[in-house]
Amino acid sequence: MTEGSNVVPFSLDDEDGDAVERNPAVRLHLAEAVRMAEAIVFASAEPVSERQLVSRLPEGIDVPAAMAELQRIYERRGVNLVKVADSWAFRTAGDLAFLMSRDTVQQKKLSRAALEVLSVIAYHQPVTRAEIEDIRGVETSKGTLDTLMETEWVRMRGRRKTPGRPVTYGTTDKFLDHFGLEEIRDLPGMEELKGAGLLSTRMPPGFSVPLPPSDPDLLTEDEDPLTDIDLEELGLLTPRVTDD
Amino acid sequence: MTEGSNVVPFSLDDEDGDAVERNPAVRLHLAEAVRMAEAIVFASAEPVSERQLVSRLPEGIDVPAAMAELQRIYERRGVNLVKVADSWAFRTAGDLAFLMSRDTVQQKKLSRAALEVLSVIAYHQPVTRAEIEDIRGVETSKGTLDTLMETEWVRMRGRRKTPGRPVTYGTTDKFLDHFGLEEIRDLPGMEELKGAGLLSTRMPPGFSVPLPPSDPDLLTEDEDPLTDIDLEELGLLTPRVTDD
Amino acid sequence: MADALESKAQKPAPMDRLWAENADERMTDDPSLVVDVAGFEGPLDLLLHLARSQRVDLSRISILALVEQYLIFVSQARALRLELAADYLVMAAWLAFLKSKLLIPKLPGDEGESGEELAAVLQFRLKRLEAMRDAASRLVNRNRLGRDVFQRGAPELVIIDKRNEYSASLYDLLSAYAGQRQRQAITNVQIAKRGVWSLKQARDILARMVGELKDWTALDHFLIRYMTGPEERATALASSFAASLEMVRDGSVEIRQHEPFAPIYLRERQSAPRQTEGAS
Repeated sequence: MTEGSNVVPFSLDDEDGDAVERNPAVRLHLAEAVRMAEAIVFASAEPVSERQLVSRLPEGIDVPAAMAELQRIYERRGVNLVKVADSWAFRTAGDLAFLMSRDTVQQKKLSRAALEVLSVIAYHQPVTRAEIEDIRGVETSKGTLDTLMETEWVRMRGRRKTPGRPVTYGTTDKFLDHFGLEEIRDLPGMEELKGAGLLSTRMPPGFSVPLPPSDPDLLTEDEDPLTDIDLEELGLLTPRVTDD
Repeated sequence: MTEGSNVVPFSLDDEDGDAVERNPAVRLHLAEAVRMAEAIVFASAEPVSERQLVSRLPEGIDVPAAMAELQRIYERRGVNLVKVADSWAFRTAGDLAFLMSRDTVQQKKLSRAALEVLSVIAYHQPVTRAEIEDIRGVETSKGTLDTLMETEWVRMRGRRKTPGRPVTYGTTDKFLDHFGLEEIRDLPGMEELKGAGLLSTRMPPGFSVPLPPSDPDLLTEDEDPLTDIDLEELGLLTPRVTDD
Repeated sequence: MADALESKAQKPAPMDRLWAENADERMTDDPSLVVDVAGFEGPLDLLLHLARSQRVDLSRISILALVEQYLIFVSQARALRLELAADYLVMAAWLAFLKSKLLIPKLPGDEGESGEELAAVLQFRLKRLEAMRDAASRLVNRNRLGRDVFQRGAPELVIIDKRNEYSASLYDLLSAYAGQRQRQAITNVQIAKRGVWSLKQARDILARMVGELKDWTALDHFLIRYMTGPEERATALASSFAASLEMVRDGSVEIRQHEPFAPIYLRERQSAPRQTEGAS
């Protein structure tokens, strides 16, 4: 934006009188030093000491004067330049601190295990917990499935029509939304995973990546819908109070 | 320092005429919004989306106007306000690179092949692996695309509506941020290359092999609608509180 | 224009400097390039390099001269017995075809593109590749975040509430999927049964059989009965031979062989110890 601009144009307020140098060349020099100090303090992870500033700014700069000027510039802004012991740092203006606590969402990364289970559910849906275990070769902790349910990317779809009637899992519309997929079939197939270098080109014969169902909302023939009673059992619905 | 000061003292430049509201109450209101936006964006290392600003600033604020004003204020400072896709971020001024380079964390250098693939993806997006191969005249190794996706500069965008539905690749907001671009159209030489017909995957006229249309904008029609999805990062940054 | 290209051909382009330090890496992490004689990225890259040496605008290069140069390059490489990747040879064949088309004027009845049309295609591809090269170099020479331009070093974190919002990219998801499927597939392969006879197994088998061996018997003869398949033959022989030597040592069997590679005979030890031969 200001690339290559060496002219320093922002005005030093003359009304402040004494502190500001009258000699234009010296003023220009100081103004450029102020810009430099501003960038250095901004980019630093720690408060920057006056000594560090002296060593990084051009020689002959009156660092205290430059910092005083910078502090003045930021005095009434949304961000202030503050001095902490002998060092300088930018901080949000005190009266705007409320803005910093308004954001109440914690960004969490999914654990490796959760990502793996999620991806198995996405590709192999409808899939039961035992089947997930079979594909992954490790047991799935309850916490992992709970986390995935909390993301609202995974849902219980129904029950498999096999002994024990295990619950089947699948993905939700939120899942599609989050990962930018129009439909579940847009998940890359085996060839594309290979092409992207995610899967070795030399997989054992018989290895395949399933094509997810075209309409994941429809129950398959070997699935029963979840009933209210199922939901109660799974703790997803509060038991109905029967009046006695 | 400015704790508790609710008066907004910094001057809006009247010379800018039309853009600046004459009504003092409105001006005060906008000026305070500018301070707030400044605090929010300054506090974050990552770009802050316009949507997030809308949700965090008082209702009824003209966010684009406030950001334009803030950008103007920082235009010639040591720190600039830059736009990255639909987000805003403060970055040190480009002309101070000489001063800042000592802060550089050693970055992994991209191989020549990776760099070339990156620019092919950037300029030709959405582009499939076969098209990248056609342009470079050599197969893209699996590791190269993988490396680029790891940098988070490149992502899978969608699938081309052609037989085999190949995955299309494009760049991310992180790419824009890293290279200091507001949008893809700002890529160096983009207009000239387009004008010279060099961004087409099609061969010159008279060569009648059926290939995708020459206008890169038309290519998106060849893609599944998931091309239109917002860059995932943006969706993640913005709290979804109001969405449900 | 010609001047600009000339200087480009003489001193290394900005990208070359940038790439120079990666030259070694390329060879290792990109197996398809190993046979790449002079570090070219495929035939098109080589052609572009040759075209640049003509020191004129790409629109004005002589395609015929370029084709000649390429064909000479390939024949020299072969004379030096350098192995060229198939891509280069395919290109050579195509260029030879192009050359013949360019030399022989198109006849009215000819099917397909004329030599000029094919040459234009080649020219277009070279221009496009060169444009991408230049673009890449302009791109990487921009002010880059974390190198020339910096973000706030000490971001101020917002106060966090209990609500969690999870994030993961499609790439995270796909690599998690591919990674575990691959791991599983490979683990399965390793688990597949391996037909190895342990020394102990072989010895147990021999010990159980030793009572039956009143007379000299070829080792293979009775081992065959225990072999479940030809793939186990080698390991069964090796293990049981080693086991039989042990049994000779502790005096439970006798062993003999007439000459190297001849059948090995075994029998239960007779009351009077006998000399054993050729068991080494």
